Amino acid sequence: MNKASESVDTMQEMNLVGAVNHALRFELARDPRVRLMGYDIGPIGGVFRATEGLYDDFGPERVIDTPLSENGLIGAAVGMAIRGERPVVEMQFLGFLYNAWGQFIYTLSNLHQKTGGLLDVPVTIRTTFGGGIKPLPFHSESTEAYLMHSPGIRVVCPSTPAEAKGLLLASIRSDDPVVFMEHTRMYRAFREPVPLGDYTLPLDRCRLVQEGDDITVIAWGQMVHHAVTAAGATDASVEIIDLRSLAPLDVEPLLDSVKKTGRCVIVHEARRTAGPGAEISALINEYALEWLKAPVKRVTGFDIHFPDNQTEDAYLPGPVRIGAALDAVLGYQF
Amino acid sequence: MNKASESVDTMQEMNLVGAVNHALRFELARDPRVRLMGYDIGPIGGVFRATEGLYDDFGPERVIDTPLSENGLIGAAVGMAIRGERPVVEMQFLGFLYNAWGQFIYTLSNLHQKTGGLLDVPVTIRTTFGGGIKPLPFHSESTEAYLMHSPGIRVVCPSTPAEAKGLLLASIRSDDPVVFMEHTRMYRAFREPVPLGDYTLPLDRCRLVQEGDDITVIAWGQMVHHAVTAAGATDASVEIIDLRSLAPLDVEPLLDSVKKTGRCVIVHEARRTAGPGAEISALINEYALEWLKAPVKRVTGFDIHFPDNQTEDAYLPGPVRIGAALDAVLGYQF
Amino acid sequence: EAVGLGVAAAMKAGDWCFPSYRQLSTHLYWNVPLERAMAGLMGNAPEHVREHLPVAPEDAPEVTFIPYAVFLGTNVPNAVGSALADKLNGRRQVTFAFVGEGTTSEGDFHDGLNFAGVLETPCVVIVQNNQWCISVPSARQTAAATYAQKAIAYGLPSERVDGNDLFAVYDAAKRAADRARSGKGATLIEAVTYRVLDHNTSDSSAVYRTEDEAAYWQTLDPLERFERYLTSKGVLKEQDREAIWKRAETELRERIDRGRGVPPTPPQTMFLSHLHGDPGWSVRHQQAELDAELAGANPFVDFTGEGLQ
Amino acid sequence: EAVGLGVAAAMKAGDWCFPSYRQLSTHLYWNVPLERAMAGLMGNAPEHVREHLPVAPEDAPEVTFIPYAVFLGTNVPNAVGSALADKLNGRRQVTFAFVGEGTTSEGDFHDGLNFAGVLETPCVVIVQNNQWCISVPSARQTAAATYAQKAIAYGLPSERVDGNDLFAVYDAAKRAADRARSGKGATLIEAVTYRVLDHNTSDSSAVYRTEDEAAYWQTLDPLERFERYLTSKGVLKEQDREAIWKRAETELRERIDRGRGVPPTPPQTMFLSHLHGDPGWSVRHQQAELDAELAGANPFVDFTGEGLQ
Ligand SMILES: Cc1ncc(C[n+]2csc(CCOP(=O)(O)OP(=O)(O)O)c2C)c(N)n1
Ligand SMILES: Cc1ncc(C[n+]2csc(CCOP(=O)(O)OP(=O)(O)O)c2C)c(N)n1
Ligand SMILES: [Mg+2]
Ligand SMILES: [Mg+2]
Repeated sequence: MNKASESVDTMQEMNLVGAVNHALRFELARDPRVRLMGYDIGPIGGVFRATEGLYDDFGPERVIDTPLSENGLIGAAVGMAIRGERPVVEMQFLGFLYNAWGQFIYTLSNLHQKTGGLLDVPVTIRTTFGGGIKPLPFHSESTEAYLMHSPGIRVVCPSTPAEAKGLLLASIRSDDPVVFMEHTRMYRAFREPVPLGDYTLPLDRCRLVQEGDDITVIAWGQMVHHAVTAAGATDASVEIIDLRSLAPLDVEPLLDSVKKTGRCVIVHEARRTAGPGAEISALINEYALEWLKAPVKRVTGFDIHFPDNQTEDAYLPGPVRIGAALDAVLGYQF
Repeated sequence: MNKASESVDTMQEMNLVGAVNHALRFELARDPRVRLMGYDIGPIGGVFRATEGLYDDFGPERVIDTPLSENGLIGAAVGMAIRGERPVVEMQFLGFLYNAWGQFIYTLSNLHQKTGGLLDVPVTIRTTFGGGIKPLPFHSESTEAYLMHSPGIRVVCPSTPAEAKGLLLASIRSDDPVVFMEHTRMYRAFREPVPLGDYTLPLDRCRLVQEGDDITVIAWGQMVHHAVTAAGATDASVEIIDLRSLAPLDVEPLLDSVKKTGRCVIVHEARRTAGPGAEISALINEYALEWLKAPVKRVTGFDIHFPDNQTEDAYLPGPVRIGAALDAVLGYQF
Repeated sequence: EAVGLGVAAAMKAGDWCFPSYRQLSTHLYWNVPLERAMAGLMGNAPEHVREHLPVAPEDAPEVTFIPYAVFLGTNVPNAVGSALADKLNGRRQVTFAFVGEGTTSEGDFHDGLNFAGVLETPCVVIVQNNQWCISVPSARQTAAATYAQKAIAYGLPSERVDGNDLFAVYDAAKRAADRARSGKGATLIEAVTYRVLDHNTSDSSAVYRTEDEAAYWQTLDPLERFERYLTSKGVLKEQDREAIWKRAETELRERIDRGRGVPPTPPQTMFLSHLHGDPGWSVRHQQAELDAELAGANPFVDFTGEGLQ
Repeated sequence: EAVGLGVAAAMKAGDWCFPSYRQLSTHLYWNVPLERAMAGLMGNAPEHVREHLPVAPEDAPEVTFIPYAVFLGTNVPNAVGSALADKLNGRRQVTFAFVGEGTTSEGDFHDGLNFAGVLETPCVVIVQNNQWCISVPSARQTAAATYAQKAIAYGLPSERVDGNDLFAVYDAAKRAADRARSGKGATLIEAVTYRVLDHNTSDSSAVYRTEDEAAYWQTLDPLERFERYLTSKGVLKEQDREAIWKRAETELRERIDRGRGVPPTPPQTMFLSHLHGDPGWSVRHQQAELDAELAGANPFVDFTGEGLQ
């Protein structure tokens, strides 16, 4: 982190996908063990162009196009990682990871425990998630709950370009397997100054987006921005926390915030039942019940497979739905 | 259900694996569309002998041994189901389902929604789960939370031989994909009278195990029995509910019970974080907060891959740990 | 697309097809209503499309097409299961599955063909080798010289044909279908062709391949070849040619317009086709939340579980 | 087990091995401490085993063995990745992976070999074809006449050898290892043998196979064959034979006893090897719960998140 402070000064405006591309380039140049693996990440630079230019500049031994098998991709990356490499896998869409669930659970998340810490599996899986761009089915998944229930891995989700740089560098350098979630809708949503230097952020800390006294909103990715919009539309004082680390959960700041405000709304695109919000709600109720002035509400997608494009807008939480939850919870009296 | 009542009278003592075998035989004889599929289910009758004798009596076209691929198994079963068959797949261990997660999510749980209800996928997946018999790693998984977060499927778990008969018949006859969870430790744990006739139970209803006024315990499978033991050791009046249907959740009776007792403990073998208990706790807090006299506690396995045999006993919840939770929650005062 | 068309001609009423997304011609050959596909592409829910674009029973396609596998390869084990169902019931029907050459790298392809070999299922799996998997060339997909030879791993027969030669494709597909129908099991067919266009709008093939390559394959355009053949044989006269094209175009435009004409899918449709019967408390509750939201009410005011009053 | 031994003899210091559970001989050949395996089989955690059965650096095996893949087939893609790491770093090391013939049906086998073909990785994959996958016979596993021919699907060379002939196995493994070491890529070896015993204690092979079958294969016992050979060549004298057997037995018993001698693993060990650094609030909390429970205190009395006082 010292390194970071040094060079934070020199900034450049980037969008999310630009920051990811810049961060990958930074690590490829810094550490020869870093190798990108995936399909369509080579000459074409990925279907979202996140790896654009990297194949040309670092060559086929650092940016490796593989055959079309998600399970083979994770399995090979694990094999490389336990031999000292630092593979960064592009999983084109989170929904494709299901094909690799075997390697994901059996080896990626397990070899470290299974060998009693003898083998490290420092693989970073970059994957896109989330709705909004209206592509095909299973290209808008937000199934991070599957990941949160799986031990031995870290799961992080940046909500801004600068965060993406800091978290991706930290993910690649982590000795743990890390799933790095990039929201497709946010790739080109907005730009902000991104530190050009060696800038890392802690992988297991949430971020206070805005302070408030009346109610706490917990969100990540795209939903953080909708929460800010919704908060702007109420005259209540809303505290917004960007979870940022989905695994492990940074529980203490969440509990402290709810103990302060006494009210909480959790927002995510994922399906509700057994979704990410369930765990957060359960923790709050287990450890901050005495402070609660109202039930915790979950603003989420519904318990169905991500729907057809025409009904998608009604499925996804937005500022309006979040605002309604804020009103309901703020208006509640025992 | 009428059919059932007719023939409930004629009973026979069976253990859980015996009841499963009997139920499979019953359906094979009743409906020619029912076909068992899996590896080692033929002549040897399954590694736990759940299909013993069925290959000999119904032949290789009704009891089909397949090559060793979980994904191929589910994929082929789905193909048969949409063509009018009623495949009953034996997934040797729940932990092996990870290899089939692709077919499970992409086709088994999705084809009905994807075709707007045109295609039915009436596949029943029988699988073993749970700890206690101390086999190899990934042979003691309780990862039902992955299933609960997946739409388009039913998940049921019997805790007694008679329930197994009633629920398995209903599962096979359901037009939905059903995951039927059989606890390895309970296969031969005890016997009870099982109706020999056409006996079915509703797939989406929980079961009141014992009534009580002071606290509600929610559990399933093996944990139901530990809960009963723990309840017997306290002088409090404990209400115990066997969840039985993990998806969809039978929420109303859970809320009603907690509104009555004001206190609740959820017990499962699964890991805690983003586990089954999180959803139940979140629902209770969302819809019964006013009635709560104490925080809801979760008695669960820990957030690691199922551990080595020698530390397994300390990992799994048992009567002692459940008893401690009862004491803690009963003793809590605002 | 000669591949889809040649195989279509080898199908019989009662057969089933598990396509990828490259067999439009197969669908058209068997009168799968294009307007429905169009309405689906516009993001409408299938229930909604069926309601607004009814198909009279007598117009229903005689070959059943299931929706193409967005998750590549999953259709292969499904097709094998479908064929197994036919076999076990003594039906002389055949199931066809299409995959791209890139999709042969997925585990599903391996699972499906191995099951097909062991269970001797009446199905035909067609690998449409168009040399590219988005930006990944065939040489990067497998070290095998051909995709046809992958059948050897499963003890299955296979053929490799010119995918731009309609007759070659038909002959191979016919032979394979006959084998399947006569109880001799599955066949793998590799149809060699080329993806002349970009994979999709976000693709830009100029980055990873030469124009000459595409240009060369243009000269092998199956459509022109078929036309030239029909003309040489005198089957197709110049004036008819014009007429046919016109008819095709007008019908195409007509159907596309009918598809476009479908009104937007109502949001609540998303809850229609999940579990049979009661979808369960939580989904019922979420449905009520959406209804409230759409009615301008607050969907989060139920704090007792007794529903939204 | 001639297969494991023959391949072991083809390995070199610095190589890596991703075994199945049938290569005890391979482990012994490279001095993998049997006592540790024994302690592991008794359900001890690996950290605990290492602590109680230390191995001096100079005694560390020169070939690295990773724990066998309980989830069959996952070791193949892992081995290919391991080999790719060697290749990309210009190391002349070889990675070996063992699978049973049943495991070739898993998608992992397909993924691994296809990647090996395309990426030309220095590895050797050995299919130990013992004809049975628990109760499922080889004929039910694949319609392919041999497992060696599955290599054709991946453009890889392969060999099929008598798995009960130590020298045949060694020769094939040596050739494959040399190919890999000289940068010529991967090889698939099918070693044909037989599982004479039951698969495990819950198995009862009498139900699904004939005794003659097992009896026939008994006559091909690789150990006897090797002994006969050594004796005929005069390398092995009767009295030495006795001595060797005695030595082996005593050492075996010794090591097994040492493994048995390891005290039970303390419960808290289960929390040791997960995330590096802080395991996170929830795991820390659960650890405290277990500590409390083991200390006879109530682990559930924290209602504020401030920990168990
Ligand atoms: C399981 C899965 N992985 C990846 C994708 C993304 N994807 C969509 S089309 C495509 C290219 C497929 O190439 P090929 O199989 O050769 O078929 P083609 O488009 O060339 O006909 C890819 C990789 C997907 N849809 N599903
Ligand atoms: C993914 C997975 N599926 C199933 C099993 C259960 N299982 C353990 S050993 C075995 C038999 C494997 O047979 P084969 O591959 O021929 O190896 P062999 O035991 O004959 O050497 C099976 C099915 C497993 N361990 N992992
Ligand atoms: Mg292609
Ligand atoms: Mg075997």
